[in-house]
Amino acid sequence: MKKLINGTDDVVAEALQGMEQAHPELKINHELKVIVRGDAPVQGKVGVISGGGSGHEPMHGGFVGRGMLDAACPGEVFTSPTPDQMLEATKAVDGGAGVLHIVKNYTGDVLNFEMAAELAQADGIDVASVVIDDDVAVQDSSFTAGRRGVGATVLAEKICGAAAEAGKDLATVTELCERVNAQGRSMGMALTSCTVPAAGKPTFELGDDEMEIGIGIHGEPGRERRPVTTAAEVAKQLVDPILADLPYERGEKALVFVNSMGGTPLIELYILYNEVVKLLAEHGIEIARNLVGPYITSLEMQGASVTLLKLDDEMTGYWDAAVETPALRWGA
Amino acid sequence: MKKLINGTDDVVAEALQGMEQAHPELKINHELKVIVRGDAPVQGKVGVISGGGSGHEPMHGGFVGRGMLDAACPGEVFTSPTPDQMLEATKAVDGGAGVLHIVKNYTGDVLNFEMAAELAQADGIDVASVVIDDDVAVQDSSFTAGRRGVGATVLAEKICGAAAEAGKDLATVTELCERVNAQGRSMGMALTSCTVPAAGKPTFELGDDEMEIGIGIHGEPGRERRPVTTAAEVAKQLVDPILADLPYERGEKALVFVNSMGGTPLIELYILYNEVVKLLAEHGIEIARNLVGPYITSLEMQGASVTLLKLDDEMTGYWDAAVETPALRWGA
Amino acid sequence: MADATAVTVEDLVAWVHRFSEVIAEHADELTQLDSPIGDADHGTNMRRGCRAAVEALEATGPEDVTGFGRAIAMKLISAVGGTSGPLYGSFFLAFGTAGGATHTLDDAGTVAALRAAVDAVAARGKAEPGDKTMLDALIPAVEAMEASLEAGGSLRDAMAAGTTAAEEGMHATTPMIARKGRASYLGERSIGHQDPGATSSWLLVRSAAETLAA
Amino acid sequence: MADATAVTVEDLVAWVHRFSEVIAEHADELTQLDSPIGDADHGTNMRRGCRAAVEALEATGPEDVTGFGRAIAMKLISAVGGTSGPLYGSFFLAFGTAGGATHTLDDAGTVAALRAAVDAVAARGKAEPGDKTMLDALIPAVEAMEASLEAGGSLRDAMAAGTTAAEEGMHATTPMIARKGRASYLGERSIGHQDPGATSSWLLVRSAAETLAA
Ligand SMILES: Nc1ncnc2c1ncn2[C@@H]1O[C@H](COP(=O)(O)OP(=O)(O)O)[C@@H](O)[C@H]1O
Ligand SMILES: Nc1ncnc2c1ncn2[C@@H]1O[C@H](COP(=O)(O)OP(=O)(O)O)[C@@H](O)[C@H]1O
Ligand SMILES: [Mg+2]
Ligand SMILES: [Mg+2]
Ligand SMILES: [Mg+2]
Ligand SMILES: [Mg+2]
Repeated sequence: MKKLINGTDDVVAEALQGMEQAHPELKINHELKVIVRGDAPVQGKVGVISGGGSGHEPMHGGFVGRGMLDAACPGEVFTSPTPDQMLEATKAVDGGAGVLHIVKNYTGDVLNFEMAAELAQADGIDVASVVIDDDVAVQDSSFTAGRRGVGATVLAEKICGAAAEAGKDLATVTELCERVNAQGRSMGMALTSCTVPAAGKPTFELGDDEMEIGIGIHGEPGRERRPVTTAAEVAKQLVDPILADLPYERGEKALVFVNSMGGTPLIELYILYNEVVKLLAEHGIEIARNLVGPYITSLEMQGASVTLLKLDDEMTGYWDAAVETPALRWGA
Repeated sequence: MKKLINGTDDVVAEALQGMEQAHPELKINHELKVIVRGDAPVQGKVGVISGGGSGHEPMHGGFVGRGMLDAACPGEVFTSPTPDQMLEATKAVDGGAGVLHIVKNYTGDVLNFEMAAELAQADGIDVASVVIDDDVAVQDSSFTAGRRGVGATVLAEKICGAAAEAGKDLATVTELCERVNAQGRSMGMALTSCTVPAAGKPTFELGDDEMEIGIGIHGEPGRERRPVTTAAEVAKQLVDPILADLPYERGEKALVFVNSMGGTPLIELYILYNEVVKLLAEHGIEIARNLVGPYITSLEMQGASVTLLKLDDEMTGYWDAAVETPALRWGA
Repeated sequence: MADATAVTVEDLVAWVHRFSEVIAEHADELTQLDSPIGDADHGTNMRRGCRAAVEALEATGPEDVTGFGRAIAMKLISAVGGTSGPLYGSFFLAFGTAGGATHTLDDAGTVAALRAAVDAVAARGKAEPGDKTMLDALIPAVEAMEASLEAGGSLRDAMAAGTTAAEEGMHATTPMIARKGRASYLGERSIGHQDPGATSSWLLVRSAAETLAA
Repeated sequence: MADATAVTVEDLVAWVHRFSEVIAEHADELTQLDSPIGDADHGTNMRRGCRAAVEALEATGPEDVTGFGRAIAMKLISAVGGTSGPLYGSFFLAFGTAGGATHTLDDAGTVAALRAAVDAVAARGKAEPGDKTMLDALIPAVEAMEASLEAGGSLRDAMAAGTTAAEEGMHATTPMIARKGRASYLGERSIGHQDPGATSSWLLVRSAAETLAA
């Protein structure tokens, strides 16, 4: 394993120290591992927090700032953070208007956030939770753990963060978050595995001519192993299951998010995006907004995911609203 | 070779198509491969252009926009663009106040930009050129090709772009660019090689316990092969030669730029940045500004570089000035 | 009779000490089990959490059953993390709440507290028997204990019956298709692997038998 | 004698065709050579540029030597890119200018145009013999041609001598430390590798021998 780290046990703690040095505008609680926007709590504003295992940077810490998250709780690499972190985050951002927890659907994340919400409510803080489950690679069923939360999480954090910034109340922000989740679908693939520092070796092995289709974001193997193919064909293998799951009428608008799993460079991502654009054009889908880059990653994994969000005007407005975080900034 | 591409010959052309789709605010000339800011030429403003081989994304195309570059010319992967591209870019951004060419010091880039400048001058456009050569890994000597241009290029483009946006004249912007180059120093390292699409296999091979110190940005091997080590030690191996080459007085201010070569994820970059901060503190150097992320990359190479720019107030002011490009945005 | 086997807070503390010991012994095995159908961290997480729980007990020294349950729960929740942290945390929290602000539990009270603990895991994780989770060890165990007491057995008999049932339940997870937790993403590919959580739950029940009714 | 071996514009066109062919054959090898001490693109760049140059010749059909040189130069400059694009571009531009607005070149005129071409490469790139560049093939080649003509040899003799000298010059680059171009960044580590540009220059000279004096 070759990584720019010191001890494998210190990865998250030291990355947080570096992040604090690079972003003095954020407040970082190193003991509990919580990243909070500098001016929190904003009185009268709904707080929006998220969290999850580390290794997906810039998500979530890189999305803390005006117009997006009020706080983020990073766990160990690919391991859910704990309720005490989430409780601390919730308290730190509560401006009296309640706090929304944006939770990715993994049993560990869900259970820990549930406990944190109970503890916060016991402390008199109004907490709502939305569980994001947009990954069409996983069969959805009420008998199982359900779909994983992946790319739509980033979009939900941006859109709900903007709504909260605009002064919307907790019920409205929560409903909006549920809507983003209901309208968002993702699918991912990997060309290489990644190596969890504590494990020291790649989570899975892939042959030189193989790729995994339907991966999550924790280096877990995907739905299927397939031969490597062109960007055009990969785009199809990602977009088709998304559209099969949530069909679009011709003329409907989408936000298209093409994401690198970490190790795939921008030049390839633009090629993939170009293919996604062509496919969506065939379906008559209008790409109203886009996001192309490494935003929800799996350490150094090479691969990409596609997320489509069916946009309504309200979501579009909040997407366009000013955001000022380490990883996303515009319209400030 | 596993990459999200179609044909190896179409990488640059298709990435440009994807970039155009993702960034409708830019004008892209696909025939000549030139990326121009949407409102160019800005009358009365000095035009600032750059260019170089592709494979370093977001540099340079991702830096086209208000407050930074007016145009960029991407060559084939790791191959200098050609004079016809640069001439077209120069004409497209000339608002009557002349055009600055920011050239990285590689024989190919220098020769091609030289030819382009001659052609543009023949067309009556006032052209100035600054050759960036900040890489301390390479021995500087008038008998050799001299130092390579690496990380300081990004800083020069930002700072000079801001000065041009502020209405400074060609002589002033050119002098500023020379100053940034004179005050900027970089050093890079790689944990893995990268694979040029057309070549199909890694440019160099590294053992599981080896790293290259003193690499450039074209997958060329470095000054030396050394055993892999901790982030703390890597930071030292990058910072020491920089400070040996351009010493700082205690209390002097620096802009610190810690850059990913593409495949190194943000979590590791923050760990490295944290170590760089500690080292500079020992030297009494004040980190007045920082930039941490993948900005001048070598395809999917894992590794990082450190650039230090000794800041004066003028540079700091232009660094802080508004910028609105695909890859850098603030203060808009 | 009831007096002779009264479970004290000290016994409960001994239970957690013993659990922490066997978890440390089996940590690598638990992580191995978590590799093919999980993310290879169950043993690591449990060892870290149990060690923290033992330290917390040494630092505080709980006065009553409720205090014991709360102290263990808080530590497991904050130090194990992942899925099993909140689940085992809920287990001990409910155990303490059901046990009450008392220093000793009689046989019925002990088993009733265990029943409340298992029900809390089910409520928290929304899993059912057959989903290939820790409940496949815990539910048969507490049912066997209840049946044993009902039939007039001692707490020792009940604990022995519970341990056997937990072990059988653990083995029974091997052929199951996982329907909850990370292993459920694998669908049919989860067949043929023993569930790591059911394995740590068997160790939890066995430790109770060794310390509460020895 | 001079008449018998007069070089026509058609011969020059054939030269570029032949050069393009051998570059295509050796493209992978050139890129391989450019890997340890460069950026692994010399073959790819040259193949692309030569193909474009051939297409340009087919489209325009130059009337005289100057027109030939200019057409090839412009194409190489815009289609090869990198370092060798402007250098080979300068080569042909100078060749055409020195050759003049004529349809044929005699032996001396041919070698004089080649000398002007090589000098232009040196002027543009500011390299010297021994720097481990294409000049280490080109300069010995043109010197050998001049010496051969001087000694009364035919263009064919001169070309043969030039080819041999280019090949030797190419081999001589292997032990050199690069002082120009990308390979110079490697310092001592550039020793032991044959220079890719010297290799393509040898092919350029050899193609000339095959087509201008066959
Ligand atoms: N919904 C659930 N209810 C009960 N137990 C569960 C549930 N989901 C998972 N488990 C148990 O948790 C175990 C995995 O724990 P652990 O590896 O610590 O957590 P994670 O999966 O978050 O890494 C599984 O083996 C299973 O027994
Ligand atoms: N200053 C120079 N003068 C003459 N030839 C040079 C000079 N610099 C480099 N070269 C030649 O160029 C060759 C490399 O060409 P190429 O790979 O196409 O360009 P790049 O180095 O830009 O990728 C080298 O092998 C060398 O022969
Ligand atoms: Mg886990
Ligand atoms: Mg090149
Ligand atoms: Mg696990
Ligand atoms: Mg080259």
